[in-house]
Amino acid sequence: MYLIDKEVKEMDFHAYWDYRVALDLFLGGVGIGVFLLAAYFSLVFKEKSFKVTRLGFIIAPVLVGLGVFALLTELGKPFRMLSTFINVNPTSVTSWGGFLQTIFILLSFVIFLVVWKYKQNAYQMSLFKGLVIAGSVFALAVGIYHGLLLMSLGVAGWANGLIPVMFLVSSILSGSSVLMVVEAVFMRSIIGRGKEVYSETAASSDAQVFTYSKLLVSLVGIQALLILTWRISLNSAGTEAIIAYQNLISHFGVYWWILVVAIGLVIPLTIAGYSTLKKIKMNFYTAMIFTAVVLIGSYAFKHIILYSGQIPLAGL
Amino acid sequence: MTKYGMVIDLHKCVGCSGCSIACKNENNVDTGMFWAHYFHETKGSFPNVNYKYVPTLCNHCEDAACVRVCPTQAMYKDENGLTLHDPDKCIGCKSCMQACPYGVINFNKNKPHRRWEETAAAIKGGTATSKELQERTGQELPYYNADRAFTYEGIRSKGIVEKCTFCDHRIKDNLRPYCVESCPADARTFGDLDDPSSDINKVLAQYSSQVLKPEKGTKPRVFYVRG
Amino acid sequence: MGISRRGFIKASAVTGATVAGLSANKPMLTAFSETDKKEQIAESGKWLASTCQGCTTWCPVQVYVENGRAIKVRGNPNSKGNHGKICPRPHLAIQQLYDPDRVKVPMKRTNPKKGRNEDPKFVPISWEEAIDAVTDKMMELRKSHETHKFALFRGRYTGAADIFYKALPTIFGSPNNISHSAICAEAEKLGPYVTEAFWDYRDYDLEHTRYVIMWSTDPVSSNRQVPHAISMFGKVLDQAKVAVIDPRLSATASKADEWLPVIPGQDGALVSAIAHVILKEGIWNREFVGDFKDGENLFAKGSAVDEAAFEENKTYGIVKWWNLELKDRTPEWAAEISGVPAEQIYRVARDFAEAAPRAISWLAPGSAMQIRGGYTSMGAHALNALVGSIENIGGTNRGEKVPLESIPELDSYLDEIAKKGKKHEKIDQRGRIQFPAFAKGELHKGVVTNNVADGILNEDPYDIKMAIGYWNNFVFSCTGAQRWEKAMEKIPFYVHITVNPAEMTQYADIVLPACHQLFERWGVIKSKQNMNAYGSIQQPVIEPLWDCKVDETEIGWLIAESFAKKGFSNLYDYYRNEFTDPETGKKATNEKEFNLVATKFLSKKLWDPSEEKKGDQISSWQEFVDVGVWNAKRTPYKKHWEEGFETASTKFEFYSETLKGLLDEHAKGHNTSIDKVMEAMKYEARGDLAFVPHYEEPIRYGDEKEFPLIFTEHRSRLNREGRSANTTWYQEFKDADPGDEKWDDVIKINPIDCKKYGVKSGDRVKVTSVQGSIEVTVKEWEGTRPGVAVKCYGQGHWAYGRIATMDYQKKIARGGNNNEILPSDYEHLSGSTARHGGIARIKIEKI
Amino acid sequence: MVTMQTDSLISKRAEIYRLLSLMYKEPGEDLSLFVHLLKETLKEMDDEALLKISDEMNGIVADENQSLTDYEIEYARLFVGPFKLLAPPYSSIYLEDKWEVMGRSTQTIESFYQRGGLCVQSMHSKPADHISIQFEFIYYLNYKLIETGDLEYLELQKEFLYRILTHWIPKFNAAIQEHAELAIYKHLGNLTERFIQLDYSSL
Repeated sequence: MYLIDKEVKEMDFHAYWDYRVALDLFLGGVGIGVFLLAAYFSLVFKEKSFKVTRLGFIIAPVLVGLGVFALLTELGKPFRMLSTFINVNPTSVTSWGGFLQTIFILLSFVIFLVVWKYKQNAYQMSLFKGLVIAGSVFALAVGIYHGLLLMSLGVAGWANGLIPVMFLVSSILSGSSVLMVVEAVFMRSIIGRGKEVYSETAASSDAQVFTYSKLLVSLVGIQALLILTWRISLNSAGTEAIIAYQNLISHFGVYWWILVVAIGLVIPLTIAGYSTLKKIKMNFYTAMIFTAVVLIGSYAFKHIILYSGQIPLAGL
Repeated sequence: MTKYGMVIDLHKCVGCSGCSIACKNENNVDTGMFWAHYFHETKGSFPNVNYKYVPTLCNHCEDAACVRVCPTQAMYKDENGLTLHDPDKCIGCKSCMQACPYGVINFNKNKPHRRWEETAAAIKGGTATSKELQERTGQELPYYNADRAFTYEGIRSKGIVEKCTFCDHRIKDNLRPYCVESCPADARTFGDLDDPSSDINKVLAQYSSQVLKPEKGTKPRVFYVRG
Repeated sequence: MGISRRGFIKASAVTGATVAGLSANKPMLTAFSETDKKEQIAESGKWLASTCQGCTTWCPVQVYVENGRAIKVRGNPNSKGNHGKICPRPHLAIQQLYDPDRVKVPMKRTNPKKGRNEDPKFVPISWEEAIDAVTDKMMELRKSHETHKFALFRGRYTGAADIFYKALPTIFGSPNNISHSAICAEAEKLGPYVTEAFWDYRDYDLEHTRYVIMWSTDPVSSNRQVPHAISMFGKVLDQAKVAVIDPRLSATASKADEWLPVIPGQDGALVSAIAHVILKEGIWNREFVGDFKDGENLFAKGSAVDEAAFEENKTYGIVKWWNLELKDRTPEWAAEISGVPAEQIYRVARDFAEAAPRAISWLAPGSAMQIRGGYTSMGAHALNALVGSIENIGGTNRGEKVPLESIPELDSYLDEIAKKGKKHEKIDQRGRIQFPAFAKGELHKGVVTNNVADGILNEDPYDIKMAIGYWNNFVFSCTGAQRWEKAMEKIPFYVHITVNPAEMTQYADIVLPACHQLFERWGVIKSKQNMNAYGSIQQPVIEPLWDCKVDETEIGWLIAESFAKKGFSNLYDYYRNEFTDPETGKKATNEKEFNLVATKFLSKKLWDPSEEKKGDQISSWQEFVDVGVWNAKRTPYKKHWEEGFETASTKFEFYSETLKGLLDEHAKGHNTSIDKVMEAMKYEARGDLAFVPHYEEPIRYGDEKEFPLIFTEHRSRLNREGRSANTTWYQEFKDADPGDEKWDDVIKINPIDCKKYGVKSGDRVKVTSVQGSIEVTVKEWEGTRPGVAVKCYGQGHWAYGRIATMDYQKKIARGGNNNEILPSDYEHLSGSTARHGGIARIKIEKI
Repeated sequence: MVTMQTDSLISKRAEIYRLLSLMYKEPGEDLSLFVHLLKETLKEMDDEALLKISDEMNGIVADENQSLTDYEIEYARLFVGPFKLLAPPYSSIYLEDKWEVMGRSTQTIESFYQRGGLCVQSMHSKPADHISIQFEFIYYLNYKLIETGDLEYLELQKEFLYRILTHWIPKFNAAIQEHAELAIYKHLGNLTERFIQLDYSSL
C-alpha cells in the first residue's frame, strides 16, 4: 500500500496519551498504595510486620518504576527524559512528577535496603522511621500528583478538584488490596488460621489487630461516595464539563458502568461489607477475588478518565 | 518591548485555505499536520444557511497553557511575545497538546516526510519515485524551504511536537509571516501590539475584536474582527 | 545515545571554551579561502516571473528559486491584474512539479490491447525512438493520402499554441485540430457575442460596483479572475450588494447578501423575471437604453407595446424582447418554476436596477453551459444593458488589446496532400444542421469537442487512424466519459504528451513527458482582470526535472525534424524559416532554441522598444523576463458607446440581428428554415423568439420516478482544471470547498432527502444516472436545495497518480468522476458541452 | 568537564576530516604519518570497526614492501586517470545522471561553502566537488564551531552530511571496492564510509 493511504487512515482521532500513560497512573498508584500501607504497618506493628513490609517496600518502587517505564515508552524522545531534571519548569506538574517519582523510588528502595540489611532491627532505628515518614510523604505526593497532572492541563474532563482525590483513593485502595494478597500468598496468614489476619500481631496485643476488611470497605465506600459527588458536581461545573462527561458515557459508557462501577465498586463493597458486617475475615480466595476486581476497577477508572478527557468537545 | 500579535478580518476572509497551504510550504510541515488551519461550521437550515470559516493558528497566548505545562521548558515565551518551541529540549510528552485549548500543536509520531523515501514507481521505469526526487534535489523534501532552518529545525524530528512560530525566521528579517503575506484577501494584519501606531492596533481600534475561547484565560494574541 | 552526543556538542559549542585539541590558531586551508559568512536572510534566493495556468485566469506569478529548486510561488507584484495576489492554486503547482508520479521518460506501450482494465505495460524508450515511431505512423498516412485521419487534441495552451496546434495538422494535411474550448466555457461567450459582438470572457469593474448578480458564479473560488475577486471581495461586500444564483451554497454565496438557490437549469426564468420587473417598474437605464417618446412607461404586465413608441439609444430591440418574451414573465411566474421566492426576485431586480449603472450581471458557465443555456447566457448579459452597465463604471467591460504576434502564414508550406487533406469534414461534425457552432462571429468556427468521441466511434465522417493529445485528458474531462474510453480504444495509434500519467495516457501507444508550464518552459500568454489586460511570461525557472520537453514547441520541432529526415521537410522549413529571434536575428537550430526563439518572436511587441503600445514601456527582452508582465493601460469606459458595437445593427442587441444572420446563413447552407435548425438544436423557440433572450424548459436525462434527484456539479477552489488531485495539499484542504471533506469525494444532499432515502453522512453510495454509476460518500448538507444532489468536480481519477487514486495499480478511483454520470449533450449554438443546469437525474443506493 | 570532553570530541572530528582530506590527495611520503595520526585519533571514537580498519591500514603502511610508487600508481588509476578513472572522487558523478563534473549538485555544494564562509580558491586545481575539498570544508566548520560557538556551524555540517556526503560516499566506496587493487585504498574507502555514517547518525 502506498504510504499516503496509511497516513490518511491515521488522521482519525486518536488520543495523544495512550494506555501507557494509564499504566503509569495505575501501576504508580498501586505502588504508592502498597507503600503507604506497608509504612503504616512498619510504624505501628514495627518488626512484627517485618515479612510483609519488607515485601511491600520492594514491590512499591518496582511498581512505580514499571509505571515510569511505561510512561517513558510513550514519550517521543524517551532518552531525553533526563533533561526534565535540568530544564525544570516550576509551573509544570509533569515537571514535578519527574522529581517526585524519582525521589519516591529512591527513598523506598533505600528503605528496602535498610530493612534488608538490618532485618528486624531496622524497625527500631530512628533513621528508618524518618525514612519511612519521608517515603510516605512522597508516596502521598506521587498519589496526588497523578490526578493533579491531569487536572492541571485545563482539559474539561479533567479540570475537577475531585480528580486527584479520586485517583489517590483509588491508588490506596488498590495498593492495600495488593498488599493484602501479597501477605496472603507469601505468609498464608489469612487462610485456615481462623480469626486473625495477623497472627503475630494478634499474639502480642488484641487491641492492635488489623482488619483489612474494615480499611478496604471504608476505602471502597469513600471512593463510591467520591465518584457520586463528582458526578453530581459536574451538573454545576459548566457546559464543557457536562459535554466531557457525555463523551465519557457515549464512548466508554458500557465499560464505565460494568468495569468501574459494578466490578470496581459494587462487588468489592459487597465482599468487604459482608465480611465486615458478619465480622468474619476474608479467606484467601475472597481476598484474591476482591483484589482482582479492585485492580480491574482501578485500572478501568484511570484508563477511562484518561481517554475520555482527550475526546474533542463537540463544537470546537 | 515588542509584543507580536495578529488580527484576522473574517469579513475579508473568503475561506480559500491559501494561508494553510502556504504555511505548509513555508515551514516544511508534513502531511496530516497543520500549523495554520481552520474550522468551519454550517448552521441553519435550507434556505437560511450560514456557513462560517475561521482560520486558526497558534494564538501565541500571553498566558500560554503549553508553556505552563511543559516539563522541560521546551515551550517558551520569547522576548517578543512569541510562543516558541525548542526542539532540542522537547521530550515529546505531549502535555502541551493536552493543555492547548486550540488544538494547534502537532506531534511527529513518525519521521516527517518519510513518504519521500519511497522507492516504488507508479509505472516502473517510466514515472519517477519519491526517492529519486530526494536524490535529484538533494533534499529530504524536494521543495524544502531552507529559510525555516534559520531559527528552528527545518524539518523537525520524530518524537517531538511542532507548531506555528509566527514565522519567526521571517519576522527577524522584517518580512511578514507567510500566511499574512500569502492571504489574497489581505485579511490578516500582523504587528507589534505594544506599538500604538502599528497597523494591527489601527485595525483593533477600528473594529471590536474577539479571541477564541477567552474563558480559558490564556489571553490569545490572535484576534478576530468582523466575524 | 546519539542525542546526548549531539547535545554535548551543542552545549560545549555554546560555552565557547578553548580550542584545546586543534593544533593551530588558524585553520589550515588548502583549497579554500575564507570569505564573509553569508548571512542568513530569509528569502535571499531569487523570485523569478512566470504564469500560473491553474484555471482560466492565468495570473502572473513569481517562483522562489534557490540552488536550482523551485520552493514557493507568489503573485507577481508587477501585475496590475491580480495586484500581486494569488489564490490557493499556484501553491499546489509546487507539489505538481515535484510529483513523484510524473512521467520522466518517453514510454511505449507493449500490451496491444486497450481498455480501462488493460495494463498498457509501458516501457521506457528514448526520445529518438519515440519521435521516430510517431512520424513513421504519420508518414504512412501521407503515403496513403489519409492525412485527414490524423487528429491533434489540445487541452490547455499558451500563446504559442498555434505553432503546434495549427501549424502541425495544417502543413501535415489534417482538418482535425480539436481544442478543448467547448468543454470549458464557450456558451458563456455566446451571450455577449450575439448581443454586442464580443466573443470572450468579460472583465468586471468590481472595485466600483454597487451590485453584483452572480449567475452560478463563484469567483472567490473558481471561474474567472479569482485572486482579484478574493482581494476585492471585502470591499465589494462593504459597498455593494451581492446576489448569488446557485443551486448550492457556494463559497461566494456563503458571503453574499442574497442567495437564490435556483432549481438547476431554471436560471432563465430568473433572467426573464428580473428583466420584466425592471421594465415594468420603469427602472431601466435611460442613458443606455433610451425611453418612451412621451416619457410614460407603457410596459405593463401582459400587454404588448408598440415598437414605435420607444426610442432606443444604444440598444436595439427592447420592445421586441418585451413583446416576445417578457410581458408575462412575472416574478410570481418565475418563482413557481425556479423555486426562488417572488419577493426575493423583486428585491434583487429592484436593488440591481437602483445601483445602475454600477451593477454587474456576472455571467458564468454555471448558467450558460446547459442544453438550452445559450439564451440564459444572452439574457443574463442583456441585464447589464438594461441597467446601462455595459462598459460603464462599476459594470461589465472588455479588455484592452494585448499585442501578441500571430504565427506566420502557413499557406506557402502546404503541399498537394495537405491541401487535399484539409478539405475533409472535421471529425467533430461541426457545420451539420445541429451544430452551427459559431465562434468569434463565424459559423462553424467553434469546436464541438465532446462530439469527437461519437465521430470516432461511428467513423462518421471517417475513421481516425492516429491522434496526438497534449495537455488534455478528455477521457476524464468530457461528459459521457465512457464514450471517450471506447473511442480511445478504437484509435489504432495514440500519442499522449502529458505531465502525469493520466486517464487518457492509458490508451496511448507512445507517451511523451511534458514540461510543467509554470516552471520548466518558455512561453507567453495574455489575459485580463481588474480592468487590466496583460501579457505574462513563462520561463524555465529551473532545469526540467526529468527528460521532458515542451509540448507546443520542442516536440513540434522534433516531429518536424524527423519528418524532414523522412523526406517531408515542409514543417521543419516553416519552423526554421519563419521564426527568428527578434533581438539577434538568429534562427533556431534545435528544439530548445526553438522554444525560446518562438516565445521571443510571439511576444516581441510587448518588449521591443520600437513597438508602439498602449501600456507599460518595457525596453528589452531581458527586462520583460525580469518584470514578467506587460500591463495594458486600464480598460476605458464606454468605448463602444461612442464607436458603436460591431453587431449587425451597431447597437447592443436585445433582439439579435447578429444571431438571426448567423442562423439564417446556417439554415440556408442546409436548405432549410431557422425553425428546423432550432428543432435540430433541441431549442423550443420558433420564429422571432429565437432572436431574443427567453426562458426554455431545461432538458433532463432520466425519468423522475426512477431517478428522483437532480444532479448538479461545481468546481473546487483547489482544482487546477482537474490536474491537482494528485497533490496531498489538494486532498488535505479539500474541505475548504464548503460542504466537502478532506481526502474524500462527497455527494452533498439536503438532510431532508437523506432521511427520505435512508442515508447519512459517511455512507458509501452508488450514484446512478442514465449514463452510468459512480461510488462516493454521502454528506448531509443544508447548503443543498432539497431535491438536488451536488458534487464537486475533480475527484474520481482512476489513473492520475497514487494520491489521486485509491489504488493506482488496480485503477480504483478516489471518489467518482462526475463525467461518468453526466450524459453527453450540447448547447448546440456554440457546440459547448452541456454539463450544468441539472441535465442528469440520479438515484442513490447504499452500498 | 563536559566542555573539555566535547571540545575534544569536536576537535577529534575536525582532525579526522582533515586527515581524510589529506589522504584523498596524491599520496606522498607523509601518508604513513597520516595513517598513524588517524589511528591515534580514532582510538577515542569508540567504534571497533573503525579501529580495526585503521589498525590494518597502519600495518600496511608500516610494511616496507609497499613502495610509494605503488600507491601513486593505484591513486592515479582510481582517482585521476588519465584515461578512465575507476572511482572518481567527485560527488557530481554520483549525484547526477550525466557525466558532467560542474553540474547542479556542484552548485549546491558551492552554496554550502558560501554559507560556511568559504570559497574555493580560483587557483586550486581540483573541482569544488572533490572529496578532499568536501572533507576540508567539514574540518573547517568544526574549527569554526569551536572558535565561535555558533551552532550554525553544526547545523551546516549536519545538512551537508545529509544532503551530500551520505548520498554519494557509499556509491563512491562501492566503486573503490570494485576496482581497488591495493588494500590500503580499500580500507580507506571502508573507513570513510563507516565514519561518515557514524558521524551523521551522531549529529
